[in-house]
Amino acid sequence: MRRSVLVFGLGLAVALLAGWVAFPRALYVQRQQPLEFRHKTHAEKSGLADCNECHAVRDDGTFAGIPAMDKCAGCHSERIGESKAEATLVNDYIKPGHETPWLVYSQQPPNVWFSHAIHLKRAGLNCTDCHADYGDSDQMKVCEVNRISGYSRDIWGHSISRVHRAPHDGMKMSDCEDCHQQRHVEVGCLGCHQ
Amino acid sequence: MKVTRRDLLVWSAGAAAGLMVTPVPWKVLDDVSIWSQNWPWIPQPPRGPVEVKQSSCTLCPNGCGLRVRMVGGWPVGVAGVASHPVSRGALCPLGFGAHQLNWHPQRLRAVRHRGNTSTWGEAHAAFAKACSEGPVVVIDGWPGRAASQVLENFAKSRRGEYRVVLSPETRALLPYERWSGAPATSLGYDLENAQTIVSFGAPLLDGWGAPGRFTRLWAERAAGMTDPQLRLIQIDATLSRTAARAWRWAPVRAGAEAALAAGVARVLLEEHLVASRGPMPHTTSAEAADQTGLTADAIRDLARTIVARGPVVALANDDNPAIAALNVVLGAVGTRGGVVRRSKTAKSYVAADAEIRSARAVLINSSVPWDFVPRTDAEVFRFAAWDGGSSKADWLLPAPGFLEELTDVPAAPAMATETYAVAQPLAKAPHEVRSAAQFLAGIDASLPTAEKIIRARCQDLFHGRAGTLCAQDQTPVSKVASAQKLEEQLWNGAVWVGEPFRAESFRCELKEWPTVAASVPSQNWLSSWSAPILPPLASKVFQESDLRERPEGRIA
Amino acid sequence: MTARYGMVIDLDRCTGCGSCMVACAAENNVPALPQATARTGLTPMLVRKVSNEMDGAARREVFIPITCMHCERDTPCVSVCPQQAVEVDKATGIVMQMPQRCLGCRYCMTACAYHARYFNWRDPAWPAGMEKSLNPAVAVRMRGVVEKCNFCHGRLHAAKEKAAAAGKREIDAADYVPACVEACPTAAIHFGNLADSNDPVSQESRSSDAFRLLARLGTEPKVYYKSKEAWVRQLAESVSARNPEASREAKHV
Amino acid sequence: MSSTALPDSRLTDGQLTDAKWIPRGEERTSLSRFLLWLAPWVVVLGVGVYAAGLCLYYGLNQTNMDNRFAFGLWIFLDLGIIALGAGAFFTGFLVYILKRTELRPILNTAVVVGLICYSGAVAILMIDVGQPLRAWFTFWHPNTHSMLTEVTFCISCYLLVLCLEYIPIVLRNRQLRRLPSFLVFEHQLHKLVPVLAAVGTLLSFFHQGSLGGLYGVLRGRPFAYRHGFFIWPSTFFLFILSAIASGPSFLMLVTATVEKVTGKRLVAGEVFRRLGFISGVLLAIYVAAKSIDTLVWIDFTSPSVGFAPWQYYMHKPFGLPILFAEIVIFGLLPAFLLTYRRTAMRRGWLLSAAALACGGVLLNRFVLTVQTLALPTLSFDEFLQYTPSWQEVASFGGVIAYGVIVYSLSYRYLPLFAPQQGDDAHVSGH
Repeated sequence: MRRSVLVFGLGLAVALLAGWVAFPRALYVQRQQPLEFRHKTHAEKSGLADCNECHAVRDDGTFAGIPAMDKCAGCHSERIGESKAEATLVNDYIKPGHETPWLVYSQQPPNVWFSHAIHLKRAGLNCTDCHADYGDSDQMKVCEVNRISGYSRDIWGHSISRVHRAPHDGMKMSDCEDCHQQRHVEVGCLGCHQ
Repeated sequence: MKVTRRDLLVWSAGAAAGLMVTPVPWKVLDDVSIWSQNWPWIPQPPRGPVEVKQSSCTLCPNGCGLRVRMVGGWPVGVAGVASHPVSRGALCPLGFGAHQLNWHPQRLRAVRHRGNTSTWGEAHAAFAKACSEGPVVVIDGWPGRAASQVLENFAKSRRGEYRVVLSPETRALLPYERWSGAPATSLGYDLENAQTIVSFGAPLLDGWGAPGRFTRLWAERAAGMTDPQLRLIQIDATLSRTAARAWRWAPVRAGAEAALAAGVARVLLEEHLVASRGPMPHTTSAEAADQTGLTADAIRDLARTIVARGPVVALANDDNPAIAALNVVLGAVGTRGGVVRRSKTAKSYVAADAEIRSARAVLINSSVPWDFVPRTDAEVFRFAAWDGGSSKADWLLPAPGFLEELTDVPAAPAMATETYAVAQPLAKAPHEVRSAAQFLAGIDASLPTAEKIIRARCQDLFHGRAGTLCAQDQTPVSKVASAQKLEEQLWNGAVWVGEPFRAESFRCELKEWPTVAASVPSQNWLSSWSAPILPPLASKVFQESDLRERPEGRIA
Repeated sequence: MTARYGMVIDLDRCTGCGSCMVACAAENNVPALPQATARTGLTPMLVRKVSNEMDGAARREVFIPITCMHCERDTPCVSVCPQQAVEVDKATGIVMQMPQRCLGCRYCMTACAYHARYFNWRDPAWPAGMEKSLNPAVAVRMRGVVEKCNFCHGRLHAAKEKAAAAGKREIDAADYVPACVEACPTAAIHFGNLADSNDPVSQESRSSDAFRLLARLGTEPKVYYKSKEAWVRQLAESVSARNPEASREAKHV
Repeated sequence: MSSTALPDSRLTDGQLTDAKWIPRGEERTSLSRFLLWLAPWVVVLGVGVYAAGLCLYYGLNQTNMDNRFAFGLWIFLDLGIIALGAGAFFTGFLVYILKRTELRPILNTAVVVGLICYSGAVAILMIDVGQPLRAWFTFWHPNTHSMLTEVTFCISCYLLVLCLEYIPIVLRNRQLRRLPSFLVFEHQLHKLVPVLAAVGTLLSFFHQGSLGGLYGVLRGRPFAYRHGFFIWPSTFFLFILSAIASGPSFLMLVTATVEKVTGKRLVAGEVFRRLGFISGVLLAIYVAAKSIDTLVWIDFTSPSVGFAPWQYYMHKPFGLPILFAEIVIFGLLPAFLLTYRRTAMRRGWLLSAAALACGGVLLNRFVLTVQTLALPTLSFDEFLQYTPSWQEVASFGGVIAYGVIVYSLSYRYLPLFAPQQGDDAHVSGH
């Protein structure tokens, strides 16, 4: 009987270890950004302190997202500095006129309609409310992509159990719903889906 | 220690129990359903900023105004332009799916020579050789454009012939050209001022002319009214789409339109219901009744109804001279609300469907997808964006597709006023593609480019000081600052509209009631959709519903 | 803002051209599959040809555009859906269908008296490259889910976003016009807020010529029709209520 | 399998044999004959699984269902076999709650038949939905107003109950009994069975009802729409009644078929008559209720939404005869035959009547699922036809083959009809 308990416990322990430690690592594939971009450097050195200067809401209310290459070319038409990333930027993207294939951490699937204009202008939210202080970061995060669903890990959030999360960790539908509930903003399914 | 089977079982039980309290089963369940919501083989729409541009539809010579939504340099949707003076915001069902045509599986992407893939170089050599050996006939699917002028210049310079494919609306005007000398392409119907319209099978509400022109008029002045301001009387053998919505429908035997026109004309003349003195038809009332299947009384009532409220005009669906003669009797030629001449400068063309003899080669420029097969033994060079399959051509040359080339848009067939618009290219043409004008420029370097001709035409319009520029608001040309400004506005979707109709000396001399050769029922290609290539979404209307008959000869 | 969006379709104006059907399909990224038929196709907007069943000169025909009627009361499809993939939006009255939630049981299709719901029997597909012509405002559905008219909800999104960018709470009515309404060459389809008694569409819906299909089911559909012809207005009722003596033979035996 | 089955002991050593798995004291045919019996069913099952695989891989375009006929053969099958499977819960209810111990001999068969019907129905449902990978959303985002939610929850739970009821039967297998822990487990589970029967009864009542409600709530389909009590339309109650009326009849038919095939008398004739009587009485009540319901629907429900009932019956083959058949031929007639002493005493009459009763419930489910969808609602609709595709039929056949196989295996290796108590005494020597 004691042996049975031991063997049972062993099986339990192995499963727990595999499920809580190995599985989250195996589930996500890690992807590097094509370029090394520093938000902090840009905010400090080029005076682009306001997110809106690059990630603007257009006049028709749509969100520009990551700026196109011509915005970068405004300053980086020739190399500034000697870093390798700088050389890649200028030689591989700006000069041939290719857009940089940035990986977007907070990319929602095509069936989601999220309006930055409404959340910023009408609800008065700040960028940091959802994106934390990523705008002050000194390094690009590794982009982790779920092998099954193809979603960025930032959608589920870093914590695999989704307990004790930071308020801006996770952009799942339930996170949107929680915030809407707190603010008593009721929208139907197609309020956020398309 | 020996591991027994029992140990394995117990271990598995422990592992299974443990797994249930890890995220594995639950997260996998969740991720798998998310995967099913974003299956990688389901196409995704493009992302990016949306731009809205204006252009003109080039599917047929009516040139309806287009508002095009673009993402990433590609059209993602089209809509009508409400301020467009001709189409007035409307498009036909084919137009609404036209932005997908360039991706049609039948899109022609390489030069084809008798079923084999060839090159532009070989096509060029073959055509140059043919030109040196004998006369060349050039057939234009859409006359009056800048590109048409290039084609015509080329044909003339080679002592060849320039012929055009006439739209069904223009064909119906051919009798007036024969009787008055005014080219059919310069004639039109002043529908806007008519109060009674008798349509002999013309599909007025179903693909006749620019859809917005008559349907909007009808919707405003006739639809749902018991005593409409605009009386539409439809003569049709069966309850057509137009007949179903017309104020009155007269069912006649198929092919008896001429007899009915003669019968009506006889009543009008005998009862002095008309002021003019046209020729008396030979057909007696009894004969007319017999041929049409209507009673003599019904024909008399119809004649009286027709003239009850003028101006009145009769429309034919083919070049049936009896209906033109009826208009002469009705006094509806050269008058307000009748058949009018909108332009003094338009030329008379040779229709392309006549047989082509003693030509070395035939070059067809059919920038529209409609299929046209010439009657000829000569070597045929056909420019087409889509491989219609049925077109008998020795050479199939890939032409720019929908909104892929700059073109100007002359007045739509059967319009009462002159108009001019420019269709700016909005979609990137595949690099294998060349227009006929570009091809001919390779043979004859002295030919002007279409762009140059358009610029010259804009300058002519500016210096003419006549007409109005219609965009969101209307500006008389005399108030436009410069020719460049005018050109710019046309590029952005404005339409130049000529002076409205003024009664002028356009007369048809008709001594005798015309004899009608056996009437060939003509199909209006805009209403029958008898084209091998249609926008894929058009199948909603005839395949995924019973709204229309499946068009014949269509390639799936 | 609480609106009750609805339509009034003037059947006397409908010429059955089908522009609304194509415009709807283009706007909503509805595929045109070669295998699709009238019974397996996807036509969120469907124009049906109906006659008075007479022959000769007495024959009359009318074209009836059928779309989701956006039933306001006891909405049949909403109550039956097992997993809340259908709902009546509180703010707009639009009956919303969420394909990503749908499990494809098709119970809602059997519940709908108007047959205005369509199942994706196949995976959507477009010829190579044509995906570049899809409308970015609408997600493509996958096979195995039900779809229907959402009153071009993507356009409502755009209007809302535009209003928000301009600092306004209410959308400009001119910014929110469904594709079929915009496409109709005779302006037969009118779209507006039925809850606003000043809205022309609301007024039109109360005219004596206006009617709703199968109104006696009590589901309060928000798509109205109108016609001056009595026989057309009678099409609203069931066969029995329309013509009790008639014994319409079944077309298929 | 035939009456001339060879006793296991005659099998020579070295030959393939499953003798030691066969319940003690029971005679079963040779393994090779048993496998021969199974072979065709395995083929049918194989084709069914292939067809189902096609539907899952390529989607439901493999079926002949369409936008107007959104439900087809499969829903009819689901509703039909779940109604027939009602014998499982109802027998449990009779034995454990109402203490009708004379029905105990068929209890095991009832559980196996129930399990087969319910698991078969769930399997078909999983193919029938377009997105089975998302079917669990019903548990996560349930719409409590939907009859289908009720059905899904109750059927899943009841299937679990049936599995729990089936486990003790499986554990009574001769070889499995040798494991002491299994014996303890079985004993404990066995104590639970009355509780399970009670839970199963409750769950079954609800989902049989909500399967009826499924159609009764369809306001947009006046042919199916019914007024009701509280939130349940009248079909809710009619379905419960018709299911418990036909369930015992179906058990009787299954047992009689097994007796025929094996050539053995498995249960006493008295059990059949008892089942028949219960079935007959309930059927009579059902027919009465159904007639009242039909009258109410014809006179009030349907006209109140603008539909005259005659219009439902003018499309062939769905004329009035079908209503007559449902109520008289498949209702009153078997009810009479099952309860009238002189016919009930005759096995032939009894079984024919049971077959009619089962046919009646199937006809009722067919009318409600298929006729409802075939009938026009809009005045310009047409009456529609639908013919199932081979994939639909094959999946259907696969479920039936699955049922036969599971039952055959259960019968061969488990003591389905053996006395419950003291069966240890029946040790036959080797």
